[in-house]
Amino acid sequence: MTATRTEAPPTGPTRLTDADLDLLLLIRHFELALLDMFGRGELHGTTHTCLGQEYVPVALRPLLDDGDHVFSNHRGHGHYLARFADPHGLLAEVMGRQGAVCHGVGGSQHILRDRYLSTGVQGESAPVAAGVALHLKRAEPGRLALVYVGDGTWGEGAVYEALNMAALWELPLVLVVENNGIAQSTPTGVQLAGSIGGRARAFGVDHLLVTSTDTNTVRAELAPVLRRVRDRAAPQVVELLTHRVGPHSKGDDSRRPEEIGQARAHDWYARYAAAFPEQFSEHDERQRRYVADVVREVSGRPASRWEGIDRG
Amino acid sequence: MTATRTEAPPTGPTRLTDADLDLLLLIRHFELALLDMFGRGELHGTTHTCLGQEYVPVALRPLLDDGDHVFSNHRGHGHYLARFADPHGLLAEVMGRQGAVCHGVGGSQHILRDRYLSTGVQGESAPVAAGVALHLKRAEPGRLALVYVGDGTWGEGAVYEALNMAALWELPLVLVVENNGIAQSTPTGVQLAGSIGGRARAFGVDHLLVTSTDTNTVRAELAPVLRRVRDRAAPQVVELLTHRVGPHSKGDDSRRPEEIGQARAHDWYARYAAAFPEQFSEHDERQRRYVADVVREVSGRPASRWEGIDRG
Amino acid sequence: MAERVVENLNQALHALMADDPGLHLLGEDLVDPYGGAFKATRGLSGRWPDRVLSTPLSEGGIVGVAGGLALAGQSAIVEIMFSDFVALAFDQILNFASKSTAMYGRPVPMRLVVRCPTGGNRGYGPTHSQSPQKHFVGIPGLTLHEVSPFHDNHAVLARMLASGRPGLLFEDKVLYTNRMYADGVVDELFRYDYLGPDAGTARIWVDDPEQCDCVLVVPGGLAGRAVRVARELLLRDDIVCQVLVPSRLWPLDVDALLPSLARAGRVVVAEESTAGGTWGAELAQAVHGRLWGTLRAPVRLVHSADSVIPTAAHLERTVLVQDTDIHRAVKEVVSGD
Amino acid sequence: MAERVVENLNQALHALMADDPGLHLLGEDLVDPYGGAFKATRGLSGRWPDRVLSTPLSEGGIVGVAGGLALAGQSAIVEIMFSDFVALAFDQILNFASKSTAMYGRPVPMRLVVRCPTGGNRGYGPTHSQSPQKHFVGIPGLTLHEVSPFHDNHAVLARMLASGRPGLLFEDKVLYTNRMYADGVVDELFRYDYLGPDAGTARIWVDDPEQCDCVLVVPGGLAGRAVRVARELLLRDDIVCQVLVPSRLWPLDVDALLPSLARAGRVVVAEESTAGGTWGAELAQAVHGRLWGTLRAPVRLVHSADSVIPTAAHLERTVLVQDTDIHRAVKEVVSGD
Ligand SMILES: Cc1ncc(C[n+]2csc(CCOP(=O)(O)OP(=O)(O)O)c2C)c(N)n1
Ligand SMILES: Cc1ncc(C[n+]2csc(CCOP(=O)(O)OP(=O)(O)O)c2C)c(N)n1
Ligand SMILES: [Mg+2]
Ligand SMILES: [Mg+2]
Repeated sequence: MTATRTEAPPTGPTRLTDADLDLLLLIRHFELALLDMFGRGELHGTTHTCLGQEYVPVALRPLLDDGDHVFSNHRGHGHYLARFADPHGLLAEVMGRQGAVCHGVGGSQHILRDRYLSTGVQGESAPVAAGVALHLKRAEPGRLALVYVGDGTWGEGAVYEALNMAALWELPLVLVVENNGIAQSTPTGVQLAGSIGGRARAFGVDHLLVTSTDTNTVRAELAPVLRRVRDRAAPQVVELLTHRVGPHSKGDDSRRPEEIGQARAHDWYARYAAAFPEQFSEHDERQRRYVADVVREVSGRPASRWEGIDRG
Repeated sequence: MTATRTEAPPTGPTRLTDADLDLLLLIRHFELALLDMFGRGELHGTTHTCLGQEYVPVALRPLLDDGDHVFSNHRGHGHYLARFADPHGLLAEVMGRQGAVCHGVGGSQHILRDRYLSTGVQGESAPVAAGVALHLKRAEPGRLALVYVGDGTWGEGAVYEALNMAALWELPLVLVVENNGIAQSTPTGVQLAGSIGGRARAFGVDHLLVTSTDTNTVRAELAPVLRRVRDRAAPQVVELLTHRVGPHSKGDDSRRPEEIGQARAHDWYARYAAAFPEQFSEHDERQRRYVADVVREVSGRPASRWEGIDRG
Repeated sequence: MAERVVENLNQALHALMADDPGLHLLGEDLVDPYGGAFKATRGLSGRWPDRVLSTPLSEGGIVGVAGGLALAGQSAIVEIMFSDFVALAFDQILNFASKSTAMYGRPVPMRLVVRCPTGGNRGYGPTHSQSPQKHFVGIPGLTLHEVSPFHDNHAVLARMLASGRPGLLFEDKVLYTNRMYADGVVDELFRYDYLGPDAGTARIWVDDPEQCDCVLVVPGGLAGRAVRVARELLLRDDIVCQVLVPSRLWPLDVDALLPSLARAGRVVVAEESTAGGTWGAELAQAVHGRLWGTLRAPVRLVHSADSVIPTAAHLERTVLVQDTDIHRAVKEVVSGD
Repeated sequence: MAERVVENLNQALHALMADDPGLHLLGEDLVDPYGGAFKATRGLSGRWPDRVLSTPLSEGGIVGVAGGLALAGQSAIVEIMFSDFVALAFDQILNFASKSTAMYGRPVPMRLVVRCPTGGNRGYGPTHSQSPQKHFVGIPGLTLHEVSPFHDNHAVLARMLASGRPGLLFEDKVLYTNRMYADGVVDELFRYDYLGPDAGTARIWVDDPEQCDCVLVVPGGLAGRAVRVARELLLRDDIVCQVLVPSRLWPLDVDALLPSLARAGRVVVAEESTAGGTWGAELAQAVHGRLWGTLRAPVRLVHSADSVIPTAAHLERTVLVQDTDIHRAVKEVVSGD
């Protein structure tokens, strides 16, 4: 009745390019820095970090071009950084400082930049992305709309309304499901009946399950699938079994220690460090320092301004 | 990409009990009388007749008991008559005359009587029925909640939210899908991607496809399925391939003549008449006259009253 | 005789589709030969099959798709078959389409109109007869308009789309089969002209537009009824009542109304919505604030009862606002001082 | 010191669950050890695992399930994690739960409460900070309440359920961590008591409950802020301001408020909602109609700007209603005549 998770021990990581490793580590240290700042009371509001899931947008990065639309969700810092490599703009947004991508109005989970959009209501973006894909199919064939959703978000009816229309109208829509086995505090098994794969296929939509957390492997599995979406203009669901290493937002992790340990055991970070210690430690140190610089620099900026514009 | 319909020529009907035949014909003549009255401008508002689909609730009738909850929809006259054999109360409701089941407030598509409820917003009843099933499972094990939905209603996200919860919580919920190949004017193939069977199974919900329009056969196929729902307390989807012989509501049939002919070819009415002419003509005449009496009697009643009650 | 309102609307959609290759129409059962439940979209899918789409039953999803088209720089008009079902799209309207115009820190144009066949008096029953305008008043970024027999739908829709703000267009279902008014003439007694920018508010008057005993403000769906009442008031009660019909319900253009209201000093606002949190209450609040000391009586609201809307005609009448209710309210306000 | 508001709410839920074996709680992440996003449901699932259900993310569906439980004669309380998402349940609330109480021609009790953590000032951003009360005003059959530090949540919830009408309970998210008031004492200056049936409206006053320069009416979420402003007005401006906090926002119990309002002749209504179609406008309309000629000034409304609610604290402040806005409004109304 409930979704099963493949919990085979992860296979060893492959060696990443320096650029990929840098991007992974940039995201990691960015998220750690945020939690750190929250812990010290330097941040206001809330945030959802993607610790453990960084490799998903990094694997996708070279498979997308600027003409593709990306729809992100609450857990979107990695999605943003993989697209724009702009930790200053994002941190400024989270902190409400000058240079913020959205002037501090949107904050962590409401970001619009070029063809990248995130918003905070789960599932709402799926039909919106279908609408964008409808336009792309006609006006810019070969381009696609990609939506990141979590496993929990498959509870929302909007997802099925979107899948149905995307399948009927053969839209170039990709749903990237970051199935981290949990929604806030609720394990997937008690909030999702059947399976995501079955749900996609029930609408005539192809589904690919990706269990690796190795950036190279994931990318290699995704590449032909995205190419097919572009060629055929048909929707696709890609489900990645991934692991949320951190809390849902800040400090609200009510999982048992074993469960958190399970997630940690799948974390690419420690495993990559063990497999490629030299490359890792050099880049890790570099990104840690880079992020520390970003934090220092952005923290020194004045408050963002939001003026003279149409406020509603 | 689109749902396929089995359009094999219907197999010959089997002989029905007089009681079943009477009920079928009661519904048939009731619906014909309504269209007739609308045609003569004697009815106000709108109505959706179940011409061609009468056998679905008739087949289900002895499989349900008064403790089961039934949720009907816009096309609900057959559902109501199969449960209560009360054409007077229903016609009075449609006409707004005294003795109306709901005092003329609800009209054709908003009816509540004992454990029978219909309402006019497609899909909305699915989660409601799941809630009722949650109660039944605990308080009255062995009883079930049954929801009639059309194929088009599978466009609504609410259906999936309900399916998911029903499967997770193992609720005695039966979705009876009257798949008549059309939603108002839109063929199923252009509004429903994949298949209803696939959608049910994707949520871990069993699905039964019934293609016969013979009341005995349909009942025999449904009986073990409903028994299983009662025994196991698990949801079930039953999909009946059926045929809308009349217009969507009144006079709004924009199908091509061949399409209407197709639907007619599957109509149990003419086929039963041909197979069992004597039994048929006797009962047909009797029900026709009965309904004519009902129309005459109810038309003579004064307007319904709705007073002294909490109006909202 | 002038065309019917639904024909005017249909022609407006034809003209907009012809002019804007980026405009899409979405909704249930829109395509020919059905042409929509109220036939407003007749003939469109034949001309533009790619841009006129019959959708599945998915009100929330359709408005979401339209929001996506708007986000991608296109324009979209959605038909919700009965405005009661726009409840299913409340999230997409409130939290996506309207929010997106501003929540990213800079203006984002969203050219999106949701058409909502509205109101009762057709015996469709409690879930097919509502007037949900009031539930959408005060959503930042959203505009509300209502079809009226005085306002050309092409101009209204073109302006709504050009504004770059998502909007709802309420369309009284009984009004569809009424005639548009033309050439400034209502009948042998009443004339009309327009007030405010974009001729946004129609003003219907007898003899002298600057003189009346009372002003009756109504949304488009009540325009015909208001004119009928004004005529009766004149002929039966010798009361001169001016009628104002703003095309845009929200944001309110109170400035356009104030001179008339101030001159009359007596104001009635009538609408079909059931009681509570009505559009009229919002309008009254603006008027009370601006014309305190000038008004001779508080703004009087007329609306349907606080009740579900029954199906049977004789019961529906007891709930929905009637001409006699409006008539009585005007008489009371006029004779009250 | 009195308990925190969220503790009072949590205790209320414990007591209601203990008393009514037919009561169910449904919502996302309700069960322990998480106990809900705002911890209002802590400790409940341990005691009643069968009746406290963490649900999938399905706001519409959950309210539908709760409607089904209510229809079957049970009671249900739903938690919507952020009230912004109640938009997804608009159809179930408007067209099922509320309609069912009356549209079948006879009263059908629906014991259903939807709890909605509401409001801003926590930096959660445009889709997690709204005050959607106004969108639900005037739905026949539905009642609206708001949590206040003066109203015991057990009494409020018990009454809502017993009424047999579905209701929404709005819960200001900042208020959760504030203290309840107790024993009729606010501080060394202010006292409180109750007006109307069921002690529905809290009245906060200084010196003499029958004497004041102005009455400030607020929903529960603003109660603490209103008291703070009243204190400042007294100490800094020598203005005596009485505060009224009705627990039920809709239907309005205007009768309970009228004597106070009539005595003062000056009324300010403050709420956090953004501009337009506000609860205050509805209240003002009722007051203008009833106290025309008695009021010394039109009812003054204070609310947030007509804007999305930004995330960053320094921007959020520019949009959301501030103590200074309320303060200024009272001063203006008092000095205006
Ligand atoms: C419509 C809606 N309901 C509830 C929430 C609150 N919420 C934010 S994230 C979340 C859990 C989402 O789970 P999942 O989709 O698995 O994503 P994950 O957090 O695991 O990345 C919830 C309940 C929301 N943002 N939107
Ligand atoms: C939410 C909602 N959207 C639209 C409608 C209008 N409507 C009534 S019946 C119908 C078609 C339903 O098709 P289907 O579910 O296949 O049932 P059928 O009419 O074929 O029996 C539509 C669009 C509605 N009643 N509710
Ligand atoms: Mg998850
Ligand atoms: Mg159908």
